[in-house]
Amino acid sequence: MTRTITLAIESQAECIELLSGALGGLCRLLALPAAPIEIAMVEAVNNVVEHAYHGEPGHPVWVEFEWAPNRLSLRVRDRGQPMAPGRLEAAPALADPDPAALSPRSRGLTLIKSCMDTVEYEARDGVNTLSMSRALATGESV
Amino acid sequence: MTRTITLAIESQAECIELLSGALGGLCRLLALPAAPIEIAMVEAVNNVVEHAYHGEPGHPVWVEFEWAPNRLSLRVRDRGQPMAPGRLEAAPALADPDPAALSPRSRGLTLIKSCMDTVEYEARDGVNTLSMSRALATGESV
Amino acid sequence: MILTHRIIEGIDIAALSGRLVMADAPQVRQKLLEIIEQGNGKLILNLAEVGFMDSSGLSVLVSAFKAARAKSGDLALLYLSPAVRSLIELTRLQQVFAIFDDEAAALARLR
Amino acid sequence: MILTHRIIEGIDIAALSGRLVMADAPQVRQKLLEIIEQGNGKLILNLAEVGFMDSSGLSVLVSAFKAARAKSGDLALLYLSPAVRSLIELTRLQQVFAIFDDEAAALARLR
Ligand SMILES: Nc1ncnc2c1ncn2[C@@H]1O[C@H](COP(=O)(O)OP(=O)(O)O)[C@@H](O)[C@H]1O
Ligand SMILES: Nc1ncnc2c1ncn2[C@@H]1O[C@H](COP(=O)(O)OP(=O)(O)O)[C@@H](O)[C@H]1O
Repeated sequence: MTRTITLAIESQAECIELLSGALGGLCRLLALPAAPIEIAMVEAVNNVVEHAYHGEPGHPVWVEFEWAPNRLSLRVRDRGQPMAPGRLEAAPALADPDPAALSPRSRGLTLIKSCMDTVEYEARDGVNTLSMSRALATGESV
Repeated sequence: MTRTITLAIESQAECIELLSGALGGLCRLLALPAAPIEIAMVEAVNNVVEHAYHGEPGHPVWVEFEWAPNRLSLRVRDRGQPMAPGRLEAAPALADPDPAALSPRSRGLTLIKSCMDTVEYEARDGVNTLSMSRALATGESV
Repeated sequence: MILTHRIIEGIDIAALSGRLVMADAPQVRQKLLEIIEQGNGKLILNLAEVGFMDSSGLSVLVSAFKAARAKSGDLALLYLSPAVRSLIELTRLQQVFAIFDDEAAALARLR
Repeated sequence: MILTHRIIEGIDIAALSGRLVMADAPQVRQKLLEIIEQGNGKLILNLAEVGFMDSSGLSVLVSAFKAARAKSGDLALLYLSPAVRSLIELTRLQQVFAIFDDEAAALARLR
């Protein structure tokens, strides 16, 4: 059986913590690996607040959490400016850092891709959706 | 500063647990007294599923969680059949049970009223809202 | 919700584990009533592993209590988890239910 | 996010506690850059009490690292919490940052 809960906040950095709290409780309840799931969600929501809404508060951010015994799916939705086509695909895989050319930025999409098994993006009818999923070993626990 | 997160499920008994999981994580994050808050929310949502929607799945249930340093407010919303006027007020206070006339039912509203400081109900424009709040001792913890 | 059941000297001992809430209450109620029906109406219910209980869960306990009494038996609650204890105390049902922290004492009561 | 700061033998020791995330990153970055600016560019950052960190938090560490190096100093990370350790290892930044589980060793490195 699949079960779904949707979490919604306004686009404010201070509210992202509430999403983390709720997600942490869900991971605990369902014995999911909380660390990579929280990273993926927080990075996706950070991007919505920062890029889709340009740091403007008061806009909606939704996180749909869908649990099936063998798969967790997260869908992060916004009504802001869509991500440029190809941007997600262009995000590099994790690689050894170059100490001489360390950038303080641009790890969000890369982290999301490394924490989840599938990552897709769709902009449609004014709603943008980043869909991520991760296979769960049956009985996988924290 | 006030911060708000909204949790939404469909009207299915099996999904209420997800609300509990998310609420538990929020209580942990904010060091709130989880037990009475969870009881109040679960009883309110049970009532929506059972009475407002008559056990029919597929209808929306929202829980708005609003945290201020000195007060937690929960608003449980539905689009189902409203509660009869005066029903909330008529719910008895907690009292010693009579072993000879024990009813297996009708403790929901009474529990909500005993776990929260204020409880109000409003049916307006097709949306019903049970609003509850509880004062928080600053620094009150589990 | 997991229910395990054994019988000692004609007394039923059932243990619940998980969340005893609206989604699970009908099934658990039915199982407990079956146990009471098929046995002597003497039931010990171990609640140590019940992490959360709502008023539907309470109503299951009340149903089992009434069914046991109707058969001239009784219900004894054993090892309340903190969540269960606080709900039972909130509703003052400790005035009605016999509650034990020791299986031997619960057995002695029902023998 | 709480930041505490002390100085031992000209080496700055700052400890963070809480969640190092986007909401807090600008403030923490500024504080750390001030400490580096006003000191010798030798900074030990204690992360034992950082319960969660995202890429904004990582970028604060990178900024502090670069500022310290620019002053011919260095950054040493001390006591990574599990969440911080797993993020740093995921991004392989343990190849860049000096990481210690012992304050004396971190001090020796920066002295
Ligand atoms: N949700 C989004 N909406 C719009 N643009 C986005 C979104 N997510 C990412 N982007 C774009 O992709 C770029 C790379 O994102 P990311 O890897 O997270 O690094 P950073 O956020 O540090 O720039 C961003 O700079 C932004 O231009
Ligand atoms: N959210 C609701 N919507 C419609 N009716 C409600 C709602 N909550 C409670 N009621 C009505 O109030 C009555 C008492 O509720 P409650 O005290 O929770 O006990 P119970 O649910 O066991 O009947 C219910 O039987 C129902 O008729």
